[in-house]
Amino acid sequence: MMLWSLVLVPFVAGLVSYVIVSDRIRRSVWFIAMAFHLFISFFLSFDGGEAGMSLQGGWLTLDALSRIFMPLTSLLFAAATLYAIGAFENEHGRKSDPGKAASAKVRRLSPESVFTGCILVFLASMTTVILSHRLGLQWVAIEATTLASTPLIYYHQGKRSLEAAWKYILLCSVGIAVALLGIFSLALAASGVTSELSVDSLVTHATQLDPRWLKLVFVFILVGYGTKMGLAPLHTWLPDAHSEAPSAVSALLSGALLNCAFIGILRVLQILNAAGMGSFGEHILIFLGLFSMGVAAIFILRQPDYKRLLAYSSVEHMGIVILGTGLASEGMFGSLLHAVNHSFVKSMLFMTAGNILAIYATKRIDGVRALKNRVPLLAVLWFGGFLAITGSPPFGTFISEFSILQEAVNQERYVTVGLYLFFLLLVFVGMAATFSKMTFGATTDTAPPKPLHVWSLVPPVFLGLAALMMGLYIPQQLDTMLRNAAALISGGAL
Amino acid sequence: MINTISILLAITSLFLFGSSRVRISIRMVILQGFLLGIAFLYYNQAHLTIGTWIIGVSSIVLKGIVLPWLLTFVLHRSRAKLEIEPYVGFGTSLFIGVLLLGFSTYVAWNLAINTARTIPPALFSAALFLIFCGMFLIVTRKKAITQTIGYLVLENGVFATGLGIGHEFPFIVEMGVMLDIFVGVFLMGIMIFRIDRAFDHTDTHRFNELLDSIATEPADSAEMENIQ
Amino acid sequence: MWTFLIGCSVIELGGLFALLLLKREKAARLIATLFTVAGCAVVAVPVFQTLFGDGTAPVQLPWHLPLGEFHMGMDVLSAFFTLPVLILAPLSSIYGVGYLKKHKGSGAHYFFLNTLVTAMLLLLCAKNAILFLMVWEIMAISSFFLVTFDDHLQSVRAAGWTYMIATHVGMMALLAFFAVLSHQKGGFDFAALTADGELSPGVSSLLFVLALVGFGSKAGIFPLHIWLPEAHPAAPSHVSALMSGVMIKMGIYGLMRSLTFIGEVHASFGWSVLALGGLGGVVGIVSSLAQHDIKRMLAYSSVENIGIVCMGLGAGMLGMAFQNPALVALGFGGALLHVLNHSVFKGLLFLCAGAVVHETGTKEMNHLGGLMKKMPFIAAFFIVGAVAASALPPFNGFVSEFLIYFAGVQSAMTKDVSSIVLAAAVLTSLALIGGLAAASFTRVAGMVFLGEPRVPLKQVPKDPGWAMKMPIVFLALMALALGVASPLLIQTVADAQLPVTGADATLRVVAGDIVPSLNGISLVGVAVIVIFAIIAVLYRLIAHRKSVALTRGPVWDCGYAKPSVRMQYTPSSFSAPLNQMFQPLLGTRTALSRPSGYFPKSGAFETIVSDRVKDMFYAPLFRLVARVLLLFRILQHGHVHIYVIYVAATLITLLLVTAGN
Amino acid sequence: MSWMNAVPVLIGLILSPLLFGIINRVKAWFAGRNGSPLLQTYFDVFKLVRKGMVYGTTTSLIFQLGPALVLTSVLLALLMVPFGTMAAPLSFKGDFILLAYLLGVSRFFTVLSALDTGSSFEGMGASREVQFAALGEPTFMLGALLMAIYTGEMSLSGMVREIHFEAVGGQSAAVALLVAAWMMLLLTENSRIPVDDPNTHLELTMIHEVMVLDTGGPLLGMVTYASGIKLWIFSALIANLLVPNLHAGAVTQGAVFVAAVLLIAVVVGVVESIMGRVRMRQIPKVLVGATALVATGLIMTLAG
Repeated sequence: MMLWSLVLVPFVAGLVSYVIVSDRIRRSVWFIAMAFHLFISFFLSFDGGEAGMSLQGGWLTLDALSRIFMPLTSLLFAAATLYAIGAFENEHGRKSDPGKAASAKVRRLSPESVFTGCILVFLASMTTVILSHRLGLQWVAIEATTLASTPLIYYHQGKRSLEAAWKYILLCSVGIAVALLGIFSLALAASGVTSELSVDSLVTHATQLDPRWLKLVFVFILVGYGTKMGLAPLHTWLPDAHSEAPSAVSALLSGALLNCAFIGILRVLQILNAAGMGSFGEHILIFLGLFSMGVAAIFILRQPDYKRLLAYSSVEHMGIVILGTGLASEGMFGSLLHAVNHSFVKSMLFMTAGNILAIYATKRIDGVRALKNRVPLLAVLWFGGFLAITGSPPFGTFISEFSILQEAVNQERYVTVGLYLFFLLLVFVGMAATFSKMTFGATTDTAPPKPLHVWSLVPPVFLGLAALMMGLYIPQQLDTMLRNAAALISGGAL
Repeated sequence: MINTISILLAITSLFLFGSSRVRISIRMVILQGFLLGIAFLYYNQAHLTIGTWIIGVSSIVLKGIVLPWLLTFVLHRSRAKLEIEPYVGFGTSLFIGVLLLGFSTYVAWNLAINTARTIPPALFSAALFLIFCGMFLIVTRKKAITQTIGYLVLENGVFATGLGIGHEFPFIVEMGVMLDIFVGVFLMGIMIFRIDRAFDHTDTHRFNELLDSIATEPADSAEMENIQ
Repeated sequence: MWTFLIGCSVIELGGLFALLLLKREKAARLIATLFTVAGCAVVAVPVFQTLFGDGTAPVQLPWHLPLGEFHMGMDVLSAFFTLPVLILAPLSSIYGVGYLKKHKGSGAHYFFLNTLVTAMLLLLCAKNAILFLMVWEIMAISSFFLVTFDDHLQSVRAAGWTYMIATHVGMMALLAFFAVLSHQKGGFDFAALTADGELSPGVSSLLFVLALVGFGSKAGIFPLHIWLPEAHPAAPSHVSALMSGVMIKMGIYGLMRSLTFIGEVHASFGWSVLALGGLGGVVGIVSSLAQHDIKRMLAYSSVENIGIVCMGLGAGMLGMAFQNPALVALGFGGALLHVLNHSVFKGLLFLCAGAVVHETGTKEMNHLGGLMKKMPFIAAFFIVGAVAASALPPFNGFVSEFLIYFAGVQSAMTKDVSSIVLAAAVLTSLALIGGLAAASFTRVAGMVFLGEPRVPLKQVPKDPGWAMKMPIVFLALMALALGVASPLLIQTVADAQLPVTGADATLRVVAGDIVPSLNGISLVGVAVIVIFAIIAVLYRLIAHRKSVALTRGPVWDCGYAKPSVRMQYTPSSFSAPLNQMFQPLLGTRTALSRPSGYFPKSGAFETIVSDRVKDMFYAPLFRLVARVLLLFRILQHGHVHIYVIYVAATLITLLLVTAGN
Repeated sequence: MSWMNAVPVLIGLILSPLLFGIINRVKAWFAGRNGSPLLQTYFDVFKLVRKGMVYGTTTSLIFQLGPALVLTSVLLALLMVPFGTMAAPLSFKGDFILLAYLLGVSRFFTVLSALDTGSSFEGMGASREVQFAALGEPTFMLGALLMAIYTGEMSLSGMVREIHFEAVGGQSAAVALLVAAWMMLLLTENSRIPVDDPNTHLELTMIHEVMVLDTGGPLLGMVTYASGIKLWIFSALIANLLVPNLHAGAVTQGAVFVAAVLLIAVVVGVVESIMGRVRMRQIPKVLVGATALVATGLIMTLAG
């Protein structure tokens, strides 16, 4: 029953908060739902029943994979909630003080209730994606995440955010339609063998599934969920959507949503590995991974807008994750660890970007100077995030990127290693120029910046520390969970 | 029976290829909705349960009545009556439509893996043709509303491929798919409404404010200096 | 080993306290320096234990990191490399207390300074690849923040930026190096890595190239040195002293440690390092001759000294390849001793240059001059540093270069062709470098401190406070002591190279028979000082006796009516003949604005000095890569339709690919 | 340092100013003049030491102490020069490196005291001096390497004992080249005619003289005496190469050696009389030519 509550509570809270008028009550509803979700998911994952707890014939189960992503998503959601409320305060604060009114383009804000409602439904759908063991249900949930997140993107009602939202929904829906084709062909492949499309039954009967259809399934699912995950060349919506959405939403999009799409692909990979066709998709995955890193590197070099820069770095990191999955065995462990690290660091960076936007009121990099002197805490977060996102050691991303590199070297794929390191270097060069230009430099106006609401600063600091902790000391329990998940996906071939 | 339905489906999507007026395309979509609903019921008549009944009826109601109504409502409020000069002229798109029809029938017939038992080749070719038609509409038409229609046709095509194994899908999943498509199109409708108010046009061709392709000259830009 | 860890944590604690006391600058500086000095004292105990005593037990802590684990141990090589850190780290923090009086933000600065010192100490004793890489990057990051201390200047930001890119290129090479190495040898622990698993020639040369790029970019070996003359002048002087004196030696330490991993050293490795060293030395000293900025000139002289160290390393490696133990002992010995000597006299020079810049406010040598009268203390010790840097006898610079010379000549004794070619190469390049170094340092010392001030200074320069003077005096004495007491050191230097060369008894014997020469050198060193004192006293008695006139008159200027200060030789004109001679290496451009019109008001002539390697190789490469990448930008043009085509195209290509297999 | 070793050093100290006298006398003989007396340099030094001292206004302590250091380093260099077959008082493996660098010290401080005066002439002289010295160093080092390979010894005294110039045989060709190269080096380092003219009055053309333009009195005396010793060192090195090992008693061997050194002074005088000055731009080519000579010598030992 607990698992269903994880889905239903946020869903109901979302519907309810559509109608609540007063901000205070709605925020408290939102807060309670978030707290409940956080507590339950941590309680279930870390010391819930050892075996996968399934319910009602396996609709929702908590297996090794979801045991990692469930707490991660709810943690990110909690951070995003706090940040969003803090950002609203900043926004209201800004609107009220007269001096600023003229300069900042005051956009007409659709009522906050739509925002809260959608974000809670968004959480519900993400939870279903992570927990569902039925691929059909999983598809529905992923489609639901798209639909729930579209209104969040055009929350600011500007021309640019509308355009971004339109491209987002159109491209993702087309992608997911292709994924639906994949689900149907999977059903066709399993038509003789098992009736319902649950992962466990498919894995047990994997060998009897028709291999040719399985290949088709893999292609459709990869293209379908790949569009959702932002792999190049299907990534084109990601920079627009993530940069135009409010920072709390882009933090959630980059941090949590991309992982859900990744889980969709992993489920199918699990079946493929069980059917002994694991090595079939390897080359495609590695190619897509490297291609995404390459495309991201192209657009990161001399990118004028820092939120788009972070979006492209999400494309790059998803490329790394897919590259790791393609390398299997140790690479799988590296990619899962990288997905977790990336979520922490990227959402921290998006929140800090939001704070910078609140103070400097411009998304252009040239508009932001001498962050170090004006807002030291933000500068520390911003530059620390830069070091984390480019995989420098004290942070967790270094460990995961190095284990993926190690796996690529173990498999003597020297071309992949060469390209991998070259793209990482290109991304570093591109980002170094941008981040150092923003952090350092001299300022002329000595006016102290507008004080930020405390809730908009606490989550990024917390996430930054989490990323640092992941780099220095990964607790034993988390490590075993990651290893079990990797083993689960690669069919115990670790 | 199935052959007639698939032929009718093919004809309606051919119309979509050729029609320049949005009103006609919406009517075609209504027709497709009904056809698919009937096909679903006919196909699963062997093991008709309450669930399949509800799904069949709801698909007819949603795709045949509610969504087209919404599209017409949005059509009236946004002044985009005509689909004017799309990327590919109507004559040529019709010609491409025929080509696609040939291609999908060719693929359906000799992709003779074990679909024989679950999907008759005729329906499979119609489904493929619908998918291609949906994709084509999204790619070539400029008006936002036509793109929504294209998406709807794409979903119909995918739904058609899934006809055969409709009964095996549990009820919730089937209803979930239906609901998603409905909410999807509904949301697109609202957005067209908003776009129309914000941009006072719904021409997606002019949607290119978000881009990176301004190739800044490497030589003169300031940063290049400090890169050395 | 535990004492070592305690020492490091004390230093790091100092940094944290400095961070906490952000507001009270002076207190932060003092506390941080106190902790650094105390920490270094504590660390000195295990170091001397290892060098002279029986060594310390390694420490292995279960630190749960998926790949690596916390394994620290100190062997003789790392102990020897800790010496420069222990000397320069406390001195530069003390110097910093005085130097940063007028600057803001020294709380964070000292945090990064202490982190840098701790990172270097940990790096030297890291016995696990992952730990090594992590500490390496922390060292790079903390030194980046130190370089960009006064970041309000555009040049400092550009320098910081170039520095960050260079370190990251090195980091990429190191990642690949350790990945391939642990794949070949299995496991990340240094014990496993040094196990002599047989490496195929292809793999070992790949490893060597990666190590050379990775560690070479940090050490500033010739083709990868371009960041060094950018970063060091930008950093505050005590930081550039620490970086130039100690941090680039970590690259050399890494290179020697990688030799222990690669095991069998081919002759080609030795030749390449020797060639790079020689070339780097000559280019370094020639470029330092052409510089206008005093700290840039010192940075280039660091590139030259690293070239000399590489020549020693190259000679040592060739000795291992040719199984000539004498060459091995002398080559590595010379290199190691030069590492220590260079860190001492380069630290001294940077601290003195820092005082000059601190007082006069400008780094431009053409504007300085005649500081000897206003800042006698700094001038005197700068000249001491200059003498040591051009490797002249009484001081320590000469001893290590003597060892490398000796290695060259010793190798020629075997009379086979390749060793004579080696000897000729080493001797010519070292002699040329020696001559040019003398030219370069007489130029700096002469032009900056002697003669008359060329441009009137805003405020009258005076000698700095005791905080800045004390380290300078200590370093000068250290330079003299190392120069004179070299025979005592040769034994420790011979032991320090054992991890690399393998415990070979003959090394100890060979080192033994160099001792009489070193005795001779220290004898001559002492004799120079004694006889100089005697002659100076005699001169004083004769020339300044009562009965003789002692007057001051104008300097002979060919009877010119109105001599002006501008008529003096400037540093650029001093090195003009040599610059013209080495023009192909330097690529200096001249900008001339000719006086025009019948009554010309002003004309100007200026030489613009830039790094030839950077202009000919790196800048075009960067521009090419940027241009190629910008071509692909049209991918994201904003049209939804074409984005959908992308999706369809990927679907079709993947279908075709899967249909294929 | 037994009693016997002190004698060569004493002879060196006493006879070195004589060399200038011989050179000037040879030049005068060529020009048909009587020329100044042989001991002229001694008289100059005594006179200078007793005179008063005039310091330039811009000079600092370096100017006063520089020449003292120059003299010290040259004296110590003299200690290491072997005297015929008799070993030098201070000889160890690789002492030629120390010799070169001691001469480096003297050059370093001559240049510094020149720059201290702040006059443009002295700056010009210093800049030229530094350029030519840098190019001269490799010649000396390679020459020493050639001798080390040729004799298998690593200390100057050891080399001199083994080396002997027989008229015939491949080896001697290499030694001949070495002598020629070191002769060029002598002429450059001691500012003799082909490279620099010690007696010119035109400041713009001087190299060494201009650096001591403003030194007078006792300082000038010290500098002249130091340059005398320096000339003695170079001539002694070349003489060691030429004088064969007569296996006779130490006294006769010493006498022959001193005669050889004086003979070299005569040769220098002859060269100065018959040759004009090389243009300033060509001097680097001369020095690089000297290095090339030694390099060919090296290659010959390899071939031989």
